[in-house]
Amino acid sequence: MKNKVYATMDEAVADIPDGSTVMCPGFSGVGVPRNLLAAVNRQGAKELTCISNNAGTLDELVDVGTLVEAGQVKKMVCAFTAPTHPSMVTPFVRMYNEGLVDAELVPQGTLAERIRIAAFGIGGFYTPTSVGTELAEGKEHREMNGRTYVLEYPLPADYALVRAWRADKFGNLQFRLSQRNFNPIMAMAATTTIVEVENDVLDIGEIDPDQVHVSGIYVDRIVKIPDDGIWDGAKPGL
Amino acid sequence: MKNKVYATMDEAVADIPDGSTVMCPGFSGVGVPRNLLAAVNRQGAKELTCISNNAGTLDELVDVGTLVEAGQVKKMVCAFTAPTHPSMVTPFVRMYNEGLVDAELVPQGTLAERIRIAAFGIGGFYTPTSVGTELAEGKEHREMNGRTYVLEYPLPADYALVRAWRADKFGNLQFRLSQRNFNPIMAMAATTTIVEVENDVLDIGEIDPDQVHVSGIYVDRIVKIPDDGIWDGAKPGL
Amino acid sequence: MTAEKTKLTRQQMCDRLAMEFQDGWIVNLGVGMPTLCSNYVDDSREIINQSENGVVGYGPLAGEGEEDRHLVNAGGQHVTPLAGMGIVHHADSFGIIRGGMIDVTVMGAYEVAENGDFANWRIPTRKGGGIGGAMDLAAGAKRVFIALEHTTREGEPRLLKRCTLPITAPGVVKMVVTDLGLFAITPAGFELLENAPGWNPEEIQELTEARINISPNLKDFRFRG
Amino acid sequence: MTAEKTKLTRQQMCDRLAMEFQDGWIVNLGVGMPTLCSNYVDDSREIINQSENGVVGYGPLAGEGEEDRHLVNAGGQHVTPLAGMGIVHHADSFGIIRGGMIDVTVMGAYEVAENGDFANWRIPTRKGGGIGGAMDLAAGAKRVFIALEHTTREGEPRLLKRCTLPITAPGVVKMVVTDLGLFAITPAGFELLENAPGWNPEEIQELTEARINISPNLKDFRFRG
Repeated sequence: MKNKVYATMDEAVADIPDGSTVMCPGFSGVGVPRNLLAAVNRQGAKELTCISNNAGTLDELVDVGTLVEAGQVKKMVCAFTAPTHPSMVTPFVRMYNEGLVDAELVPQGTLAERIRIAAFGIGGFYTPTSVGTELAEGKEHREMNGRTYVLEYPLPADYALVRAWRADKFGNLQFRLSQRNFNPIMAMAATTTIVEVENDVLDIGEIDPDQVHVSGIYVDRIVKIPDDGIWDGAKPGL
Repeated sequence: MKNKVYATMDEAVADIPDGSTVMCPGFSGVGVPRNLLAAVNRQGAKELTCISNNAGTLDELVDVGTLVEAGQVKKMVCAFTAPTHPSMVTPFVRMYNEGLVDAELVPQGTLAERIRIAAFGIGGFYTPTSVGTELAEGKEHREMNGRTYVLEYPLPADYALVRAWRADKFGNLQFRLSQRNFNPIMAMAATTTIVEVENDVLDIGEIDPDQVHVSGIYVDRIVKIPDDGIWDGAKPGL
Repeated sequence: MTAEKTKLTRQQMCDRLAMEFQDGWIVNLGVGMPTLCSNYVDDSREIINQSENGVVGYGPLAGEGEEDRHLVNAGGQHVTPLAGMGIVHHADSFGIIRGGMIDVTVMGAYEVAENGDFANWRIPTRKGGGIGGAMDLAAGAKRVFIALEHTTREGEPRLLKRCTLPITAPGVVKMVVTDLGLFAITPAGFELLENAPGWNPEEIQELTEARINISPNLKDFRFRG
Repeated sequence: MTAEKTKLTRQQMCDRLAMEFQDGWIVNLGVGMPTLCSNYVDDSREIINQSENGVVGYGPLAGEGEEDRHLVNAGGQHVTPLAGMGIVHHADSFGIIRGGMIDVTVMGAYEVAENGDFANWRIPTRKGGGIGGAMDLAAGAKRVFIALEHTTREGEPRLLKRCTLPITAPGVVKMVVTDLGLFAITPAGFELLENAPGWNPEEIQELTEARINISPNLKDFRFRG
């Protein structure tokens, strides 16, 4: 079978073309594929559409906001397009206000389910979320069993950049604690899934089949985070 | 917190009233809650609607077909209402042909997703499965992105009977290998979830949080399978 | 005897909402003020904290040096693992939320209306909005509790007849705590259940746009301990 | 030299389809005859077997005494675990299937039509039907291969202009093997790619309702080894 293990982050993202849609997981700074995002930043792909819970933070760490600030992102699809506090003016917020980047605002649970159905061949789903709000305007409504729902559509992507705790050479993945968040569903939804992994890539068979969080059938490329990579302040190999 | 551990299967199912909708997982004989089904058979609840992959087999083991044969089931919702071979005339097939039990035939993947969306508060979903077949007749069709889908609705239940490998006292569950099948989604979709478990009920904290297959928030009652229970031919406690 | 006129602190407000939590409840606390609810401890009951990122049953905030870099709550605070904790991915986490498993969600808000509407995601004078999981929680949780200051910094009321800002969900709020008291929202609108020390209902009404009904069992505000 | 006129065995039929599987393909084999595909071994490639019950990457059938009571394929046969195997629940398993991750599904059928329709779930003279995962697999897999006897026990053709039985999915079949040969289904209909030993295209056409196009590269049927 094709070798999925890449030596460097740069090689793993080298072919991402301008105009791609890229999924960027992570939540509250945990499970963010910072090494792959740094590589995409170096690689320079432009006109990207990025799908992510938020559009970057004020901290110095590499995240999707790094790509936004570098002008690589055409559009964000995310659950936050304004800061939670007016003082938190991220590069995205500044650029969005100036019209330099576009955005689609999606409730977080709808975002997650739209990603999941993109992976799973479902054409649309009805959610009660956002009914009665400005965000539901123009969306198709339907009453079923006495409750009103809006129709939401799949959100697929060309690439997913994923951060995992452990991976085997086939690409079976495990995540640790709240690192999981958007990582599994994005890994499953994208055409090409690229994973940065915190531990050494394991031999096939080293992960218990009952404890696989994402099947290797969804994973295309795997890169071990190097010791001098971005470790979120923890020691390598934790 | 409320004690969820019951001493016997009979106590755990004692209050299931006539007319209930009951989910019965299992696939090809693995992960079938045979001990709870035997207890429901003893308990005698009638007019049940049972949701299950199939409607029973020809073997002697207790399964949903046992309830059908006993006249406890009004309607089956399942993926097989005819035998895969004409010679395999199960009690269900005989009774269905004679009009003694009703049935709704659902493609297996649609069945699984309808159960999942019942758990997850989704009002309906569009699937390409069954489009162009007799089974899609009368269903709402919709073309999206050049593909035709049919609309399918949630399939909730009053009770789920579940077979698990390990459980802790909070109700966190683990399944082993193909035992998993419909068990997690049914456990999540039913109002009251009753679990028979193969190993001794563990203290809270004994299951790794990253390896919980069903959160205890979904589980209401847990019973250890006794040594003289139904073990599918394997030794107790395997 | 008249109590000295005191506004409630944020911790006192959140304590009061937390007193409503029942044994075994699954609770989702919004980022910011609502997280203070977890500081209220009542050993006679167990609360299951759920956060949007898929953690079910996390424990108190991690102390200095105790942080696990893989474990945070929805606000990004490091929390400690609690025995019985379980993890799900984001779609399954919002399955829990949308599926009605959350007994109560506590959120902050800019405004709450007597019809149960509330607004906490967008100020129309600013571009964009910050929804996060608020709309899913508001639509999915069994109960929505709101904690907010009774008036804006400029003294404008936040308890309104109708929200003026874009709402997060219609008609879902069941209970509201402000620095002036505890309120239920009933089909008849706001009902003052408990007043802050030294504040009489008329004084509270003056700082409120909506009409406030006074509970026949009006009590003094209940504090911790 | 003329080969002796021979009908293909079920194993030979399934071997031939299995020869089409490419390295790394994810394969779902239907219950019954199609499981014979897994008996064809080609060490130059790796095949990932997926079954409806959520097993991804299982191994060969378990030998006597080697069975794990928790591990079966879709047909209920005990299989062995293979290194790299992973388990998902039923909704996620059909997520794999519906989501287009299955490179090929092999199924049996009562009938196949030149427009790519096939029928394998219901005989209208009997009440009910047995769908299982067939409609999901047919709608979701990248390729549908069908293995079936060329005619019924009564000698009636199974390769038809149009299916007479209720279909499982419209227009999805890409390749068909029968006991008389290997066929592609193209926009022009059935195309005979390989004929069973001793059978010439005219003889095969006589047992077929649909018109059979003959491949310009018509070959002898390829056997194992």
